[in-house]
Amino acid sequence: MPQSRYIRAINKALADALEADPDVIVMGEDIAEAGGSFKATRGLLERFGPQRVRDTPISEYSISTAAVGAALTGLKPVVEIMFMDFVTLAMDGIVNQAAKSRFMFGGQASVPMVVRLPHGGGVNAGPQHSQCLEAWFAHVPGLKVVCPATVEDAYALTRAAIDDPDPVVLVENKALYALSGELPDEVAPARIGEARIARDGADVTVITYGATLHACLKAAETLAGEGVSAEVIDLRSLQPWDKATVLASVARTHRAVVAHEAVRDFGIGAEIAAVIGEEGFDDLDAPVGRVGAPFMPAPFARSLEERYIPDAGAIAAAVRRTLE
Amino acid sequence: MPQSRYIRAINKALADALEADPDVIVMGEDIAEAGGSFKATRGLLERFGPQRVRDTPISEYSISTAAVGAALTGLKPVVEIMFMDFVTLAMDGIVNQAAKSRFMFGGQASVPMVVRLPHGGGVNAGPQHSQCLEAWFAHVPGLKVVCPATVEDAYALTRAAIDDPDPVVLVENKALYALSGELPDEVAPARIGEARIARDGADVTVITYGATLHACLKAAETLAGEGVSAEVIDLRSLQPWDKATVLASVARTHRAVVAHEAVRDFGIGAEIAAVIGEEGFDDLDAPVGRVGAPFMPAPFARSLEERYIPDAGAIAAAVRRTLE
Amino acid sequence: MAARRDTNVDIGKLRALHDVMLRVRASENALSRLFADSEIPGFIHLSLGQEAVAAGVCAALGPRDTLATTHRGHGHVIARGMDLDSFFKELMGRAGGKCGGRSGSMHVADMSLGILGANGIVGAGIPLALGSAIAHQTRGTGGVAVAFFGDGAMAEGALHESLNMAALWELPLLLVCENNGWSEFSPTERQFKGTLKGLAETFGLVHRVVDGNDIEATAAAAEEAVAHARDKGPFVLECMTTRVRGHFEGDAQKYRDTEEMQGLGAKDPIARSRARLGDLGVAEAELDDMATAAERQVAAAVEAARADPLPDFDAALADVYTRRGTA
Amino acid sequence: MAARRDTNVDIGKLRALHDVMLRVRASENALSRLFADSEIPGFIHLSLGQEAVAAGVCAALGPRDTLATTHRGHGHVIARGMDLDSFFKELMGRAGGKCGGRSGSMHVADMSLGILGANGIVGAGIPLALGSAIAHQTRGTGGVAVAFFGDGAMAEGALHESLNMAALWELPLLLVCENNGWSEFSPTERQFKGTLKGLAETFGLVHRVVDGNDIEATAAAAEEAVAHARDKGPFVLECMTTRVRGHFEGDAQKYRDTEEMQGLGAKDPIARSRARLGDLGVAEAELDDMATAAERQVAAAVEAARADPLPDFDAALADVYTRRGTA
Ligand SMILES: Cc1ncc(C[n+]2csc(CCOP(=O)(O)OP(=O)(O)O)c2C)c(N)n1
Ligand SMILES: Cc1ncc(C[n+]2csc(CCOP(=O)(O)OP(=O)(O)O)c2C)c(N)n1
Ligand SMILES: [Mg+2]
Ligand SMILES: [Mg+2]
Repeated sequence: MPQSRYIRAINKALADALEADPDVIVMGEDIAEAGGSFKATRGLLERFGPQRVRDTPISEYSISTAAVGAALTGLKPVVEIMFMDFVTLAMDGIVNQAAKSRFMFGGQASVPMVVRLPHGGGVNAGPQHSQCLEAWFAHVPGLKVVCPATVEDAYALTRAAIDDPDPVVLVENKALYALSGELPDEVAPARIGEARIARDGADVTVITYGATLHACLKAAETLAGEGVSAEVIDLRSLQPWDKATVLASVARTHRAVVAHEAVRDFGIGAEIAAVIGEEGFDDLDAPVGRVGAPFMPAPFARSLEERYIPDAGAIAAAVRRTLE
Repeated sequence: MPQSRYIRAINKALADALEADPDVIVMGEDIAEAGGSFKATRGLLERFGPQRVRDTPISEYSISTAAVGAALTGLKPVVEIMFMDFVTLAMDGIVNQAAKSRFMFGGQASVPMVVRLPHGGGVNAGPQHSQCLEAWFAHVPGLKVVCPATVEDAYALTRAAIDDPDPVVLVENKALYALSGELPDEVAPARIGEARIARDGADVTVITYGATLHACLKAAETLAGEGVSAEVIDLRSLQPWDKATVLASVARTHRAVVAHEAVRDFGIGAEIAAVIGEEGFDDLDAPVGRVGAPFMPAPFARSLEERYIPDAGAIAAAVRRTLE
Repeated sequence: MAARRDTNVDIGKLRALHDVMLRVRASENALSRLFADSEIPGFIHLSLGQEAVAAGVCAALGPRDTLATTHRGHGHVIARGMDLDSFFKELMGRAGGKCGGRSGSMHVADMSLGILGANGIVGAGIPLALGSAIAHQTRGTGGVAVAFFGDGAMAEGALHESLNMAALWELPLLLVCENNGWSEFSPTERQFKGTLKGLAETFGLVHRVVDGNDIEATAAAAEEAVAHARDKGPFVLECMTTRVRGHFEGDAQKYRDTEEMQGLGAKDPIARSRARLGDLGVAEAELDDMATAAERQVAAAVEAARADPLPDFDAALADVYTRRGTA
Repeated sequence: MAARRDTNVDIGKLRALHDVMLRVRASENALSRLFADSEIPGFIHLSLGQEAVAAGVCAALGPRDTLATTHRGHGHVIARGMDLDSFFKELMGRAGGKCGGRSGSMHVADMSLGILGANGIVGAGIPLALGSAIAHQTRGTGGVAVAFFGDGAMAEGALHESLNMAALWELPLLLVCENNGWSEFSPTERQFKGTLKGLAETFGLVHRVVDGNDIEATAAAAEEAVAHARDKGPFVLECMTTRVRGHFEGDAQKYRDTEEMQGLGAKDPIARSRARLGDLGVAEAELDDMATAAERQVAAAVEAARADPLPDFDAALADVYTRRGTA
């Protein structure tokens, strides 16, 4: 099976989408000539030209809102915001325009656009270049939010996001860009909203997404050595999220832990834990554990960031607590 | 006891704060000459002059970021963003600058600023003038978020927010502006983070904030007629929030419902329900119920908005479900 | 100011423009009454006194062109040809509204006419139209995108960012500023120190200012502007006009001095075009009939709206996302 | 370009400016090596080739003045007088860093010197400084606020919004654009169609352009600019300068042609000021000593940083909010 890096899978997905549909365009800062700060768009300018692969000025607000106008006029724009942290400048286009247009206009139009938001830490980029803000978007009716954790999903979910008629926030963890994994020549199309059981287990369900999936799998390995069989669910899509798969698993394991890199409080895990607590109430033999970054900005120093980002140890510990 | 309207209480709090501390200033669109779109700042220009009460151009991004620079240079700015919906343009100043400066600068400085964000519907203002986005801010380390539900708190929490050394997001529900209630001449100072038991009860704990408090009290009244004694907790502060008071109440009632006007999914209620489910696991006799707006943009038409905003009926129904 | 062409006036065309203005005027007057009688939920911003900008600019547009407007967008959508029934149903919050009664005055849109919506966010229409122009250029539609915005919106960074990208990419974009001198309750000169001319020229863009209450001058300038945007790239048209009513209905405008208010009559675009048509030999009776006809159309639309059912909640809830196969 | 004053040069002053530039140069060179040896976490943007802007502007500032800088802010904070030990400790992520090692290169700040921080958000320093200027004006401190920003940042709407408010309120604000021709990997002319001069003048503000690699001209222009900002209001100073290294360390700059790179040597601000001091009779040996001294100071700071402990997590976690009685 052919191997690829995560970033190459995104690059291939963008290229294939541009190839497949002349209405797909890509816009962002230094994404054309330079091929993108993380090289997600390398080679696209040469293949598809400056009209479909546009280097933009540093104008996040207008770029994201322009994507909405472009989508309402027949294009399928893919916008790269270099770091998710900068989306603070692009919220209006995403939240007040893209998310609401279909509803506001009585269903006259859809807004088929994608906003790519690289999030996460691990590279000592500090407080304004490491944030995980996906919970903001999951709270906004009209948006979809996906977060690929594997190389294959980097391709499949990017394609699915572009093909989707509604605005999709595509969250990519920077620490995964170098990840290599299998990328079949023919990737099965992903359905947004479908989770994947990344590891089968019987004793506890660990629900996660993005880079934290790998920490969860590592934790599951450790726990297996202790005789604990953890099922690991990769949500893949956060809005909508796959309640059915999660609740079915918890109905079997009777225990759950939700883990993500984002700050724990008021994060994605809060909604998941609340729903499990509500709809899975009678299934639970222990409180739903939550693992996430502590309530502080992402720090810079190695000694600080190491402890800031939830690791396999923290996840395993949370699982053990559910078994006490 | 003297009566006041909610909006007048905010106005008085601003005036008293301006009077008490020469470093307090107020900035916003049409807040000076016109006294504010909702009249929260009426009369302040005349009393405190154009330097401390500034009419700004329509430039939300720069206004909110300027407030941070002003706070770092000795002022205590209070910024009014006319509708919370427009905060999409002001996120960077609040999230990347105000919230993080103290931490980023190693504690060298605090950022004593307040951002006033009128939220909520009920006036058929439609999708871009009715949103409740407070969950975004509660997820951001470095910010505090308060939401007064009563006339007295409109005064007390506004004063507390201005006196606080850290950035505070002050969320006001537009539908409460006309509310009248008691406003003592000497209002006891509020402590940010302290909830208030608005109604004592024994059978179920209803946790809420802002305008929804009044729907909850109405629901409690109805339920009392059915022999159900509901305790109603007004959180008052969402970040930090008063875990101790909530958990102590649930330990007595063994049942809980969280209600707010914001969209339910990924809202404030998710965190509260998750924490009750985690830390109050053994106390719960029923799943924690959640009441919030459905997952759709705030609609305009009366027939739509009436059903969109959670009312006493919806809250009472959720309470009854916890008693089944 | 763009020259007023007195030679060989096309009376038919002027009559048509006058007719559009009458329809906008009648609609706004009806809305004012309906709002006072609380038949209109929420709040509405009327374009009374600004009808010539809407009529003049929209007359210059072709079928493929698109436009994004503002919170004060009634005139633009009516002048663009929006069906009055679905317009009034929308503003009155009825199921038959073009947007299903979900969004009302501040978000009226009609995709079949390339109307990308009124907007509740000041300034947002500018980058929205910028993006629409990107689509016209990339897809080779030959269309032009128009952004209407007010003078108060000039303070938003979106204008600066969009002027730059429009210039950088030579987009088929027409920026129309309706300069009515007011930003809510404040005169814009107390809020904005720059000039639109200066900004446009800094980015190498053509800027024209026109008397936006002179329908002939505005229509002529708009024709030049749209042609330029279509063939040569971005164009900035600044229309000096007058806000007659308050910022929104219910605003008593205590902050405006009587002198300014009294001057508005003489500037009224419709009185002026009516006089002009009279000079050109159109009979008073005929002009009266045009006005009455417009009012009748509006009255009929209001009646239709009143008779229309209220929107269904579950239908709205089911339409937040596109159901596959429906978009 | 601001005139180069050849009459009665103040050699002592020029020597002092040269000395500051040497300290910045030595620091940046040390950081480049430390980064290559991965002794610096994260990424860093060096100001090599831009030292004269930092030295010239900061020399014109008084004790009450404040400044906000960018992601490329090392020169500004060092020229402002930041202690090298706490600077290097911060960039190397040590407990003794001025910011406790919590934020590194992109957020260095020193409140005791009115340094409101480097910034990871392009353009944000402009409204930050605007707000600082509001504070100076309102509190009557007599201080001036300075915003450093790059040419790429000119595309952000924040510049437009801030120019307007600065003009509207006649704030003591100095906007310093370090125009090095590059925005990351793209020449700024491919990103920005406007001119800073045009923008400033549109808002009625004074704009000067100066050779930012000529320390004397830059210092002179900065003195005029700061005085103007303090007494008469906003001033926009555009310094034409050169980015010698990549956008960040590790950037091989394949996108720059050799001709441009070769031309950089002749433009080097430090070589130029050194030659100038030589012309004015300062001995080569003395100039060498100045350079060695700067390097020694930096080497000592690096050693101190290496010896410094790593930041403690719990201490950081406890400092997200102000503990009452501490702020
Ligand atoms: C981003 C944003 N800020 C503020 C407002 C509130 N607001 C609505 S209209 C308006 C004034 C706009 O003035 P102008 O652009 O001149 O348009 P006009 O009302 O004169 O037609 C303001 C401040 C808003 N709707 N959106
Ligand atoms: C809001 C925002 N957008 C994009 C970036 C990524 N970025 C960092 S520096 C830079 C280029 C800035 O160019 P310029 O302002 O000329 O400064 P220079 O690097 O030349 O000193 C960009 C795009 C950012 N940090 N913040
Ligand atoms: Mg106006
Ligand atoms: Mg540059």
